Amino acid sequence: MTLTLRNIAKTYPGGTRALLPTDLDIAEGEIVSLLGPSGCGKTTLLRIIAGLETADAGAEIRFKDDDITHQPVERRKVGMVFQSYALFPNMSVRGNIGYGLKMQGLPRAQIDARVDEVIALCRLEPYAGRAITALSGGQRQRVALARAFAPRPRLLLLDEPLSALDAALRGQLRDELAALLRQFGITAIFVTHDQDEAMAIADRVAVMSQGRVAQIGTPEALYRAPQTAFVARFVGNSMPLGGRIEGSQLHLPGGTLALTAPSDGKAAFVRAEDVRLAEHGPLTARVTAVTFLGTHYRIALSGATEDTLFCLHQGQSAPKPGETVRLAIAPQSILILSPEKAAA
Amino acid sequence: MTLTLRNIAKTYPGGTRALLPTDLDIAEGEIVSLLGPSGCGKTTLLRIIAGLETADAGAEIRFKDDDITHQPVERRKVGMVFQSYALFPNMSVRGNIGYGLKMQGLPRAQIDARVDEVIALCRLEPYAGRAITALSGGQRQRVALARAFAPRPRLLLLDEPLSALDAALRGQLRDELAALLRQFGITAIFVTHDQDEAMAIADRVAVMSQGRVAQIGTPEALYRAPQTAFVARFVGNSMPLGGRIEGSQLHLPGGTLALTAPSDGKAAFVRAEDVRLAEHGPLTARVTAVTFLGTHYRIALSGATEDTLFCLHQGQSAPKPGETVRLAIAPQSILILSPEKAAA
Amino acid sequence: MSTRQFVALCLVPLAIFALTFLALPLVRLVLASGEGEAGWGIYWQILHTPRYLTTLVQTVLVSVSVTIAALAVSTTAGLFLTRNRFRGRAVLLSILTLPLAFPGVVVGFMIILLGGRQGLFNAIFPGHGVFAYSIFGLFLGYLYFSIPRVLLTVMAAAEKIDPALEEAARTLGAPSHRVLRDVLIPALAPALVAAGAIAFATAMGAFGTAFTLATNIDVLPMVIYTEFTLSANIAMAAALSVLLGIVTWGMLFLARSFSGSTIAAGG
Amino acid sequence: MRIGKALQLAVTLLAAAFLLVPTIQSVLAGVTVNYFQGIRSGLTLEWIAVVWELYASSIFLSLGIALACLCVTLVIGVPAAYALARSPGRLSRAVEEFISLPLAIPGLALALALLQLYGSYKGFRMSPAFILVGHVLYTLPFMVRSVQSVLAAIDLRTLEEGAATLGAGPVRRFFDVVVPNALPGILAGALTVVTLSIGEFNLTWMLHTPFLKTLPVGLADSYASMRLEIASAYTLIFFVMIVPLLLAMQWASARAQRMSQ
Amino acid sequence: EDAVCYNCPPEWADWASMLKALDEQAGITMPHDNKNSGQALSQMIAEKASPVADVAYYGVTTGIQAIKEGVVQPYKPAGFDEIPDGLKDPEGNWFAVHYGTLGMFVNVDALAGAPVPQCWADLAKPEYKAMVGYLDPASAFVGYAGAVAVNQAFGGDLTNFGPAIKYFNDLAANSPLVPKQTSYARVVSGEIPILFDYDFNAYRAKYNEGGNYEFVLPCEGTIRVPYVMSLVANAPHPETAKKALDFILSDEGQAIWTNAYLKPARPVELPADVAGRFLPDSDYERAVAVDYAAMAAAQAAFGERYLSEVK
Ligand SMILES: Nc1ncnc2c1ncn2[C@@H]1O[C@H](COP(=O)(O)OP(=O)(O)OP(=O)(O)O)[C@@H](O)[C@H]1O
Ligand SMILES: Nc1ncnc2c1ncn2[C@@H]1O[C@H](COP(=O)(O)OP(=O)(O)OP(=O)(O)O)[C@@H](O)[C@H]1O
Ligand SMILES: [Mg+2]
Ligand SMILES: [Mg+2]
Repeated sequence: MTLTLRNIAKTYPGGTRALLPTDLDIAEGEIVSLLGPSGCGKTTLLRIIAGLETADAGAEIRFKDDDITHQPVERRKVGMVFQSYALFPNMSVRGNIGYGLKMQGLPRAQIDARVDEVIALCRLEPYAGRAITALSGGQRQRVALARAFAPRPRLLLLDEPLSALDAALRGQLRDELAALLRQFGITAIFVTHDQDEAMAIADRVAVMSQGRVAQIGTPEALYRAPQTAFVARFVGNSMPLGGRIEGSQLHLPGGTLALTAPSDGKAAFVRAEDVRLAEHGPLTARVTAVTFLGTHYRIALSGATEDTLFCLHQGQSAPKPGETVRLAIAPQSILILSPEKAAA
Repeated sequence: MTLTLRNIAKTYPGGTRALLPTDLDIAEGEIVSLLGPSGCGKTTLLRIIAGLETADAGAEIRFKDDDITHQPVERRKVGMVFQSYALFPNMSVRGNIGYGLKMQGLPRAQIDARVDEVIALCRLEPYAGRAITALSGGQRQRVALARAFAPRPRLLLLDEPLSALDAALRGQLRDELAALLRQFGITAIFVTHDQDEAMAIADRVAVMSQGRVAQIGTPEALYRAPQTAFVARFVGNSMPLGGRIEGSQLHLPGGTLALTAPSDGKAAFVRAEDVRLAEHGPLTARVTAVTFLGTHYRIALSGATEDTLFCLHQGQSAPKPGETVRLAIAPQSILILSPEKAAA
Repeated sequence: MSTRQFVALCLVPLAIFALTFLALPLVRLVLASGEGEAGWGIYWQILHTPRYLTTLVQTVLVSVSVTIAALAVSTTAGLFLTRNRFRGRAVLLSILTLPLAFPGVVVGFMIILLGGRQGLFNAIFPGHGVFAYSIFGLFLGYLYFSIPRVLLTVMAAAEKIDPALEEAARTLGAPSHRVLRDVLIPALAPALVAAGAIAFATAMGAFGTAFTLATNIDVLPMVIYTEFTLSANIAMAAALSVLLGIVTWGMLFLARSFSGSTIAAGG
Repeated sequence: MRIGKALQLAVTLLAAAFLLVPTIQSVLAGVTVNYFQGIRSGLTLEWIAVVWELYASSIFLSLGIALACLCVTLVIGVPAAYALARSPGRLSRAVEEFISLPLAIPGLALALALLQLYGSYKGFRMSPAFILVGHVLYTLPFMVRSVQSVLAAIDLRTLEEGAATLGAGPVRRFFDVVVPNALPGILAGALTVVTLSIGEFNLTWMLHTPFLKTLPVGLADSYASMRLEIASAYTLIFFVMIVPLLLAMQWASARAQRMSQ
Repeated sequence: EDAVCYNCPPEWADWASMLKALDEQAGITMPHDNKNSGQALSQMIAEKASPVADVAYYGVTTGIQAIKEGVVQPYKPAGFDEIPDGLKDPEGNWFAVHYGTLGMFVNVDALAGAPVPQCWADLAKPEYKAMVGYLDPASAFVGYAGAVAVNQAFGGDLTNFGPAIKYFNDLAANSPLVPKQTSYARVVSGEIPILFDYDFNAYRAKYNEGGNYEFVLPCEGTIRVPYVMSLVANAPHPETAKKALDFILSDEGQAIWTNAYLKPARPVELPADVAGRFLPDSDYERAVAVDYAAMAAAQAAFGERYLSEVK
């Protein structure tokens, strides 16, 4: 393992327990994403790794064989990309990118060569001499990345580096960023609260909730086998079905669904894309709203479950609001999770 | 027609031609969305209708039989919901909602009754007495709507009322807003640059581009029969295929596709969801990146067309980057548009 | 009434007042400076009278040194106070900003209490602690009222610096003094220029302090006052006023165009 | 790092001591029987009584002028700030620059200018209005800027447009929307104006007549010619008046600044 | 009734008592006013078109200049005739109200052990460093009178101010204080241990303030000068002003001066207890009168010279 975190916790002076004791291991060249809702402790964990925040007593941070728990930031050799980019407005693009190298005391010529190289890699040639203020958001993001890259950090930390951008640019830069990170084989931790972003970039995603890592795994594992209701909801947009489970049957207001196995005492979840309109389906529901979304219609349904149930329907037409429809949900697409975990 | 716009153009003092002469008709109770990229003139058109901006000479704005072209804002009886809400921070929720009625000089008791009514409709009872600063974004949005509703405007104008909200809240409020507008049968113009939002809310969508209305129609019509390449791209996320059309055949770097009809001199477009992996498909391509997006994989492909081609692939697994795959695109899913229009 | 008309109407009181009591008197002042025996040659005369020139130079020198000292002290204190939270910080901040509206006369008196014959320093170091009436006393007086002004401007600017900038520099390996040099000072530069300009302008125009200290060290405002009270040499007083006004306004204008408008309350 | 911090703290404390010590001395001197002999000579309120007898009228005059100055700057400054905020541009910048001249031009020069032009209108020259004009000149830019910065921060244009679409004309908008929302700026500006007016000396010294001595003129007077204890007692009274105002002013501008972020 | 006097400072020549008496006995309210002679005159010149002041009090030479500037008008109050010739303008444009003799006003306690100086020349000694004060000779009449006194003491005359300039330049090495306004209180409080000032101020401190004060008539000699008053031309309240001047020259008025150790302008007998408090007459013999008209004539030129030559 390149980076080993043991027992990392953080209580802020005010008493907020931002992070409960957490362990995490990251392999060489791996990209791990910290995904979770606002306030769950993502930034806190990242800043502790960077050395910008000190963890509560008992923590241990190892980098390969070095114990860096008490090393000051400037000696940790971690690169960091900030949400606000934190580019130095008083330096040009070149100046920013070369700053870390200058701090390492490299000779001028070597710095120049390395800066040129990074500028080329990040396709920043046209802007190299510009002032930071003369760059667009996307260009700034690339400079911030280049600046963090340049000193060849052992570990790159990125705190929501895309969240200040608008949606279109974000998608594009997300792909570029993923490509760059892989190209260099950089070990990186990427913080985000956007599920798509986390999945698109990371090898493994650590889903965080209220100061804990709720589950860590590949995007597919998280999506297909969420271990807690929180992960099911946050990563897969699953809807709780509610109702009552008796053996292999789920009794709902609109009908009864079959389950793959007896699951008494558990809770059932389903994704909107797994709810199908089926002429002879076991559930009855009333259409309350229909939205055409291009590739599909999103249909809001009442009466099937206690809450509104959504169905993503592909096809050339859709039922009208007010109509009554029948629905089917395949037993294997129903997620069964422990209710105590569902409380998380 | 309730609202008739003729020959509306706008040149800003600096010389920017924000709006080229535009005609638009809106029927009683209809909800029309102005959809387009940033800077295409949506806000300008809306503000001209409101009377907040004056159109270039020659414009005509009629409201039923009134010519309101030169009426000042405060007499036009249009309601407006601003992107920033523009709620009065010095007044309570009630104060804001009642302000328009107060300006009409209604007696106190009547104002109170009407405010109560609107508050109930917008489910704002718990917040009625609060200060504006003590409301969340979603609550503010509802107050802004209630304030614009209260004086029963002849026309409601909404300028990206949801864009200041985060994604989750936005989806929810979009649905609520659509329901409210329909419930009251309000004639409304809704500005947005989000395609999903336009489609979810409007009866008809006017797609704007560079100061013009490129196409106006129902969401389905725009999606299924875009008349320009711009609309195809902006509304349907269609990708230009490029290549060369000869008769009913489209020659691409990765192979040749069949078209439904001879289309020499035209341009071909396709949507990512219409590109399928098919063992014996006519196109050959190399996988460059695969992103797991939960419901599907997004696969970036090179070699099939001159640019990168994307394919949305549903299934339990996906090819790996570097593999070579074969693709099929059904002839009826290829959009054929005039290249001169494609330049728009 | 249209909005445009109403907005124009809102400017009417200001226009009347500023014309009557600012524009016209200033024009009159300029005219008055040319009404002496020397006519407009009075400005030439100023430039050729060593006494006026030395005074001008002395005034500028004192003001410049005060500006530099105030910037150094206030930047140090301001950065310290923005970047550290501790018990007593609020009190310290109040102490450092309270003298903001002390008139120059009061400040002069404060300096007498510190460095006069009866002052604190003379009590501690008898015979060696009298500095109130020297140019150093004047310097201290100007420093006294410049510190709060500069401090407020610097702190306002320091609070706006994104803490991530400093953190970014540190993750790139910069030690504290490099962070200060490469990040903090450049980020503060506009505020420092603005605050420095204000300190300079205030010192140039300060009259009350010199008046109270009643030293025989001449600064321009004192000379203007003397010209006015020495057989009412109004033309010379006016000419020197015009000169002083142009020099200080010019400095402020330069600074403002460099740094955008920043202003701290002051008397 | 540690040493750097200690040094910073030392400078901060030293600066604070430099500003605070003489004020304490002056407060003490104001209640000491004989400052030359020190506190041992005993404490007394006698000097304060003397000051009251000699200078009470100047204190009231200063308060009166400060209030009048506040009214005038409100009437002139608030609408002007609104107009300037509504029409940003080169011209507005020029107007702002012009009314800020009294901050750059020494008070003595301004006073001289006023005396030159209006000194011979005796009724005016001998009335408190003459001093008032000087104070308004000096404080007006503070009021305008304070209000303007708050107005600039609240997206005034959109708020007004909101009110306009609800049927409010320009005058209604000014009183319903502009003024209430500019209140933090108005308050901060008002406190600044009052504080500065009470402490104004540079202009007033030239503008006043023997019958119209303001507080700082009286202070200068007492520094020049009264015994140290009386001067100190007078300074003490000045502190008692000005310090609460200053604290309120700092609180109000902090609030206004928070608003404009 | 209100009237304005320019340069009637309460801490000088006991104007405090005089102003109080004016209020109580003549019903005239006059605010006290801290100017100096020069300031009073220039203010009157500046306000010539529309005067603020009704009466003015200043050193004799300033009074003479005031005529030239045309800012005063003749008035002969009751008792005018009793003022000796030479101490009044025959037309009544100015007239003396009291005399003073210039010397050194010393706060002995503030000398930090140094002996009380006896001569003008002593003051340049290092032991008096930063202890000497004199009012600005270019502005205040006391200052000018001091300059004339040292000038004569060192052999100069009203056409040759060289010795005075040299003296002040020597003194400059001792960092003197040069206030522009009356500084009685500063001597009393010890801020200025030695001030060029009049006997009356020094005696008032010596006998009325708790402390150790001395008046010294310097060994090289000094001058005595009258202080005069005028009615301002176009005074806003001429009648009140005339009443005030009448009062000041009346017996009651002159008595107030005598109680304040001032030698009155009219030959009013000094009360015995007061007379006993003055320095012996033998000392006063070193104080001479000068040609006040010539002194007035030389004032402006000397002021210029002082400003440009004394550093
Ligand atoms: N300096 C601080 N002092 C006190 N509490 C803090 C501090 N920084 C963060 N917190 C609290 O710690 C918790 C975790 O904060 P953190 O910034 O790590 O969350 P996050 O997951 O990064 O959220 P976001 O997505 O909003 O950035 C939150 O409750 C936050 O309010
Ligand atoms: N007040 C103005 N002065 C000059 N140009 C303006 C002004 N307002 C808008 N423009 C310009 O007019 C064009 C259209 O602007 P408009 O605000 O109508 O676009 P929009 O479609 O609403 O864009 P967005 O989605 O960014 O809000 C743009 O090029 C814009 O820069
Ligand atoms: Mg965070
Ligand atoms: Mg817009």
